[in-house]
Amino acid sequence: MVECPVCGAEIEVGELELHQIIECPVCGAELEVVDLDPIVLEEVPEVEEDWGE
Amino acid sequence: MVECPVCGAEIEVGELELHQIIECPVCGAELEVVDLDPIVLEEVPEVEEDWGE
Amino acid sequence: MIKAAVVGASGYIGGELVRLLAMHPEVEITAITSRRYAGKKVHKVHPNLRGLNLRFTNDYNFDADVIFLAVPHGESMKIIDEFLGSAKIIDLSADFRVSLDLYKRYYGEHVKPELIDEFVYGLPEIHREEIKKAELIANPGCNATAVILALYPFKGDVSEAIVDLKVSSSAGGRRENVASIHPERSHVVRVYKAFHHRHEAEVIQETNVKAQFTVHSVDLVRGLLATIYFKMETSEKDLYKMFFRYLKEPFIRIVKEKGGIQRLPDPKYVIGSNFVDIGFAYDEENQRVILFSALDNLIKGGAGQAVQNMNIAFGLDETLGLSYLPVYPI
Amino acid sequence: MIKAAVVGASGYIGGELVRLLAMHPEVEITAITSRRYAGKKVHKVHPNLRGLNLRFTNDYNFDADVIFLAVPHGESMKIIDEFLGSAKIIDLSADFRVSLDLYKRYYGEHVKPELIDEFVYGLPEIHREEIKKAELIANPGCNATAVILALYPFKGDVSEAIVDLKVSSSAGGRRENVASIHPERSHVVRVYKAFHHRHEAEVIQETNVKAQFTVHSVDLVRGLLATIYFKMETSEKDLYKMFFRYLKEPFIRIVKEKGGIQRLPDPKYVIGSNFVDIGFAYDEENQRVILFSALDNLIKGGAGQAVQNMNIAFGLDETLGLSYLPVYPI
Amino acid sequence: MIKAAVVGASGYIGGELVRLLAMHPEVEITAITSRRYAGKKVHKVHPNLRGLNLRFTNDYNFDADVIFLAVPHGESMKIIDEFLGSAKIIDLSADFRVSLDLYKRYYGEHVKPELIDEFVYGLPEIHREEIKKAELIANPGCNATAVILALYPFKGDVSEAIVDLKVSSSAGGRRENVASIHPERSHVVRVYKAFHHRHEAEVIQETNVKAQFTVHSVDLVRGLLATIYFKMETSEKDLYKMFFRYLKEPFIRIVKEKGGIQRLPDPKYVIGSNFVDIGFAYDEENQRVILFSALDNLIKGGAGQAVQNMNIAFGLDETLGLSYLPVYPI
Amino acid sequence: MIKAAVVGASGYIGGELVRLLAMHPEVEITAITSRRYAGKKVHKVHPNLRGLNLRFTNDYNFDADVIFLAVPHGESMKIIDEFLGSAKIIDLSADFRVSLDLYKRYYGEHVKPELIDEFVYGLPEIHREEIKKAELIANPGCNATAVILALYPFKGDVSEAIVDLKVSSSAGGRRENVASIHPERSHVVRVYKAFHHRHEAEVIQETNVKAQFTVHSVDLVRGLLATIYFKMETSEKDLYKMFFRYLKEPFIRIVKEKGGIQRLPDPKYVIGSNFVDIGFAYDEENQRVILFSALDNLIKGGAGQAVQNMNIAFGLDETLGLSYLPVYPI
Ligand SMILES: NC(=O)c1ccc[n+]([C@@H]2O[C@H](COP(=O)([O-])OP(=O)(O)OC[C@H]3O[C@@H](n4cnc5c(N)ncnc54)[C@H](OP(=O)(O)O)[C@@H]3O)[C@@H](O)[C@H]2O)c1
Ligand SMILES: NC(=O)c1ccc[n+]([C@@H]2O[C@H](COP(=O)([O-])OP(=O)(O)OC[C@H]3O[C@@H](n4cnc5c(N)ncnc54)[C@H](OP(=O)(O)O)[C@@H]3O)[C@@H](O)[C@H]2O)c1
Ligand SMILES: NC(=O)c1ccc[n+]([C@@H]2O[C@H](COP(=O)([O-])OP(=O)(O)OC[C@H]3O[C@@H](n4cnc5c(N)ncnc54)[C@H](OP(=O)(O)O)[C@@H]3O)[C@@H](O)[C@H]2O)c1
Ligand SMILES: NC(=O)c1ccc[n+]([C@@H]2O[C@H](COP(=O)([O-])OP(=O)(O)OC[C@H]3O[C@@H](n4cnc5c(N)ncnc54)[C@H](OP(=O)(O)O)[C@@H]3O)[C@@H](O)[C@H]2O)c1
Ligand SMILES: [Zn+2]
Ligand SMILES: [Zn+2]
Repeated sequence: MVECPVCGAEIEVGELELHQIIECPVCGAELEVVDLDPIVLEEVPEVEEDWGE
Repeated sequence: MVECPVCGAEIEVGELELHQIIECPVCGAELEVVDLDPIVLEEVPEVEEDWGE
Repeated sequence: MIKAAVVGASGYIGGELVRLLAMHPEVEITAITSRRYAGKKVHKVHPNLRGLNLRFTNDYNFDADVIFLAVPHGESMKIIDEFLGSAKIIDLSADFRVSLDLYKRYYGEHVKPELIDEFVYGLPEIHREEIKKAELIANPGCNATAVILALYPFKGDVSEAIVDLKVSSSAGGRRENVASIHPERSHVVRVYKAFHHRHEAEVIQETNVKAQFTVHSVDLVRGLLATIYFKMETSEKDLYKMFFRYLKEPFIRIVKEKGGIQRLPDPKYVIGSNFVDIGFAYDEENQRVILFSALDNLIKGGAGQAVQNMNIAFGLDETLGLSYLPVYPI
Repeated sequence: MIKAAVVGASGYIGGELVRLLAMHPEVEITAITSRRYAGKKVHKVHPNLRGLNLRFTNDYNFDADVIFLAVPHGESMKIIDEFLGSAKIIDLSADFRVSLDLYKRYYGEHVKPELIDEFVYGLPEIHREEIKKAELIANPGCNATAVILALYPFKGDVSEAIVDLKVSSSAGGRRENVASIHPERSHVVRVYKAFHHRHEAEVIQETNVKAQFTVHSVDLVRGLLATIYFKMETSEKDLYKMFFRYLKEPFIRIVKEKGGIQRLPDPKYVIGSNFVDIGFAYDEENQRVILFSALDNLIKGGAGQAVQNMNIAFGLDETLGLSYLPVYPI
Repeated sequence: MIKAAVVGASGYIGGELVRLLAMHPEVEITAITSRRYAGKKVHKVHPNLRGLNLRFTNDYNFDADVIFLAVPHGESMKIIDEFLGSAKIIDLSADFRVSLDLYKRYYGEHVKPELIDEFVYGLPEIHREEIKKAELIANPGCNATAVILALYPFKGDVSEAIVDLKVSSSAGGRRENVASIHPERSHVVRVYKAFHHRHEAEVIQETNVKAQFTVHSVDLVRGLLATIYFKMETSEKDLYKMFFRYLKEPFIRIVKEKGGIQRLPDPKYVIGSNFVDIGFAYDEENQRVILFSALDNLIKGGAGQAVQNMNIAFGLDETLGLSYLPVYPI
Repeated sequence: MIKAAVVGASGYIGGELVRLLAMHPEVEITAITSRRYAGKKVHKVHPNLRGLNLRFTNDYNFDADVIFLAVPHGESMKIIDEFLGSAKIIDLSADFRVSLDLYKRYYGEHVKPELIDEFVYGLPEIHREEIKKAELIANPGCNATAVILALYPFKGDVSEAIVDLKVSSSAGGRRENVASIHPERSHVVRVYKAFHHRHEAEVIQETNVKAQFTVHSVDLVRGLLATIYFKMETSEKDLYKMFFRYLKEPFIRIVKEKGGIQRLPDPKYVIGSNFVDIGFAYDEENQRVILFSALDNLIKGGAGQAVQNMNIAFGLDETLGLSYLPVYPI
């Protein structure tokens, strides 16, 4: 069980590899495994598209 | 069996009274019984609404 | 300054007349009438006109050199006696546009048949000389203007045509009607009239073409497009030549591009202006000519053309107060 | 099969009820009423429903297990005696939604005050247990549903909020009115109500938040968006947690994307469905929470929620006949 | 359960297929493909589908009983080898709809000419029996479906017709293009194709009528109306009879009312459904028949018809997962 | 005659500048630039301008008294050196509107910081005197113009406000983008920016109000409405007085009616004009002031205001070439 850094949900995770991308089942955020011991997740940055208005 | 004067379909009708209004099951027209022997049906006039364009 | 009065100023054509006349350099508005809104400021009905110091009246005792009748068809002929003789009259209704014969065929009984012949049909591109001297002008219908101007070069060569029209909601006037409320009237392609539309009468009269109109209401507030179909052995080049006659017309633009996305007329390109845009295509395989004609129904199809007629009838430059470029995108 | 009757079936909510009930696997429609269209086929008013063999009646002597009242507010309380006791009643008007006190403050006099307390407020996400046993259900308003569901997690923590609403034309019903005709109602952002909108009453009652509604009519036929503002010291993460309570709700979707063009709720994404989409943002600099709540006013804001209430009150699966995915693009 | 895959699922037809298949009681979606969005959740492109647990892939190694190809025309024939033999294929592009001859005349070179004859033209109302046994189905074009179904009863009696089409923006697909951005594409009646539109080919093949299409883009997101004109000596009554053949068709409705405001087909009345509404008028004076045919281009004009074909080809009830009543008003 | 050049004339602001300048009695257009369309006639991009004899160029070697820069923000500062000194410059981008500090907070790095202080902020109602003498004018943003003019009377009295904006698609420019295509951008109430919108910077600078903008894209091509909320102890009467200062302003109208359907500002009433309409309401119960401010983003929000600035800077009557009444209904 790890806490999602975006929404705070407790996520069940299996075996993880460093730099693996997982998705939070609650908020849908894409999370990168940046450390394994203990497990640290970080949100993958995504750009807000700007269509200019 | 009477012919619908609007769409020409053969309509099954039961007992009819003079001036009764029936509806053609095929084209949906409202039909008035204007004669009984033999049965003569006539379409009930309806106005086309005009919203002016 | 020409003194102008607008009868039926609370409607859409009336409102557009007030807008154009208020910006016209040679016009002073002396009266705007409405029965429902008498006493109210003009912006209570036409919120765009806030700032104009005008109030509706229902008193017809006004001082005017020109009177625009912007009332529904059938109403003009009932009230025209009030105004006859006092000023030039430009009637925007259908009451005096066509011969008694055609009127009866398309509208029914006429209560002022004796007046019909005294009216000039106010399509400047065809009747300019008569308009110059006219006291009574019958302003053409919006659909009719678009179709006649497109078909006129073919007068004599073509005897029948199919006219598929796409029209906007303002053509129906500012009237309550459940068919016109926004949830019902938005996002439609509604067959308003499958055939025998009244404006056919004007086309027959002016071009001798038996045009069959099929009119569709589309989701526009302003503007219309007429797509016109007829058989003819010709070529694109010859079609170009047919329209040369319009080269000097200030309010007709021929629209025919080879490339790009905007090759042919679209009402979107004339909104807010007095232009009618006309284009054409020739389907050689089927020997069919296809004409496209677009205008703003409230301007070239109504109030703008009425002002154009006024300019001509009063000896002013025909384009005065009308040289607005269309607003785009809109 | 549940026998259902729709009173006021010629209106927009009535039409949507007929549509949903006709597709519902456990319902048989036994009567649809209209005074104006009595005797006419349903498709004369609702052209989408062509093919259904239903005719309007004005005879209230029908056989039903559940009766939906889809008449204007103020009318339900006048006619309800006709139906009391004969069936479960789901009233879609505002007549029995709020306490007498709030009713007087926002609407005025009530002619059936003694009945108010017998009604359950039909917002399933909050009152599911009471609805299960209810005989009389007051279906929430469309704006109120959107706002209450967004604010409910903050009940107790927030005392006031600004609610800026953007609503569609079908919310006004199928009624003639010059303000609603297409030329006037298209392309607007019209201030329909600057403050003290009646749906505030339901929000106060259900969330204890003094919400100030400012309602704008926009160019949509269906759907609405509520944008809700209030001050609060919190964080995005904590806001997520507030909404965890909705994770199991079949008709609530939390919409909050980091990237892409569709990051937050938009009525466009729920049309044709019973979903309410809720999203949020936190402006840390101003310590302001911004909530967004979108729904289809005729479904989750009206007829769909009424069917959801019926399902619950009759012990059916709550989602029966309501699991339609939104239609997109539209 | 039928296992279904959608290739080109990020487009509008693809999205609609996913929506319909996800609600279909006998289907399980096993793959949805996109090159641009591989790895993303389906709701990143189709926000209505939030809640479906589906992700785009670009791996064609999936397990399916039926594969829908929803890629642009010209692309299907390039990728079809990947899928041949593994499943029934329903191709929504134009690649296999018409004979090689017609293809060359309207499209150009074909890279898989040998496959054309193996495809059945998937218009159930005409080719139901062949579809039952088909492995390869070419789903008709949206305009073609509307026109063929209206003209089919006249096959043999009519040799040419004018077809004036009014089409929505979703027909152009989910593609960037300056001509399609909102400021340019709103409020248009734009001549998209003056004549020789590609869908004429299908009409010629299926009805032997040399139809001349003139296609106008109008301000709709979904839906189309075809107005069809031809000369014929007949009567209203005889026209009714022509359409008796469709009385038992589950997805064809004949729309022809005498009164009211909604007398003839309008795309507004079929949105969200698999219906095609057909109506007619007879202009006796001009001996001209006018047909009107309306449908939702993404459903009966595309994804819905494809599902109908799937139902037939797999021996299911033809209407399964397709009996949605149109959403109205919208 | 003033010689005017428009750089970036193929965009929406550029096109509107050409339209207004072509009708301006004291202006001659000497150059219109575009890189993409160099050599093409102006009507290939702006179909409304058919008839103007103008061609795009990409040669900056033109003769002009005033140069309008209508290029995207970030681009003006890159190309401005080409033009400095040769003519008065009116920049419509955001590059020189705010102090370097604010610029960094809202936009990022600036490549011409030394020029910022030489620019006058071109909001005539506030900076008329400085504009008279200005060589370099930074034309305000469209949202900023609406909000600043509404809030300016409260400068000093109000420290923070919520600004809920409803904006049209032309505000996004004439650029391809899948988010902007018609099927995606129609019928939306899309949250474009939940908070921290860039135009906040101008509001802070000009009014000292910490405004929090939440910007929604709505289904309009032109126009915007800002709804502004803040707490204040006041009264309707006092609010009227706050706006007395604008009584003589030619382009500000105070819109506040008791009855009727059009009581408060709506972008629909200003389209095609240089007006900004401002209205207000006071919710006594909540002690909240609500301001409404509407304008045409391409005119008072862009090109019209730029022409107004030109008029002032060249000593002309401020309203010259700008006195167009709005087009309505539209
Ligand atoms: N809309 C178009 O696109 C268009 C284009 C070309 C020509 N036309 C023609 O222009 C005329 C006006 O059309 P519209 O669209 O502006 O209609 P509208 O919006 O319905 O306006 C009609 C006006 O006439 C007034 N009116 C009605 N009956 C009257 C009567 N008996 N006496 C005096 N005033 C009366 C009404 O004012 P009160 O009720 O307030 O007195 C209203 O101001 C019609 O004849 C129409 O055919 C319209
Ligand atoms: N529209 C929405 O988005 C929405 C959402 C949630 C709740 N609601 C509520 O739902 C109710 C209906 O709204 P609507 O938008 O459908 O209104 P509507 O379109 O105006 O329909 C009203 C219906 O009520 C009938 N009716 C009116 N007075 C009646 C009376 N005294 N006795 C019997 N029938 C009567 C009318 O039928 P005839 O005149 O033909 O008899 C019509 O069918 C309202 O209370 C409304 O507040 C509406
Ligand atoms: N729109 C209509 O109303 C309609 C109606 C009937 C039939 N159709 C036909 O249906 C087909 C799809 O139309 P649409 O409107 O949905 O178009 P669209 O929105 O442009 O979608 C096209 C889809 O095809 C995919 N694609 C393009 N090239 C591909 C390739 N070489 N290999 C694999 N995938 C490819 C695209 O996905 P990625 O780029 O993400 O891979 C996208 O998902 C067309 O053939 C059209 O003629 C359309
Ligand atoms: N749209 C509005 O409502 C609005 C309102 C107020 C202010 N503004 C501001 O006005 C400016 C223009 O906006 P818009 O909406 O008109 O944008 P647009 O439609 O995208 O037009 C941008 C124009 O700039 C040209 N351009 C782009 N990069 C250039 C460069 N590096 N050098 C020379 N020309 C370049 C483009 O022409 P080519 O690519 O053809 O050369 C095009 O003509 C922007 O700064 C915007 O913020 C816009
Ligand atoms: Zn999470
Ligand atoms: Zn019949």
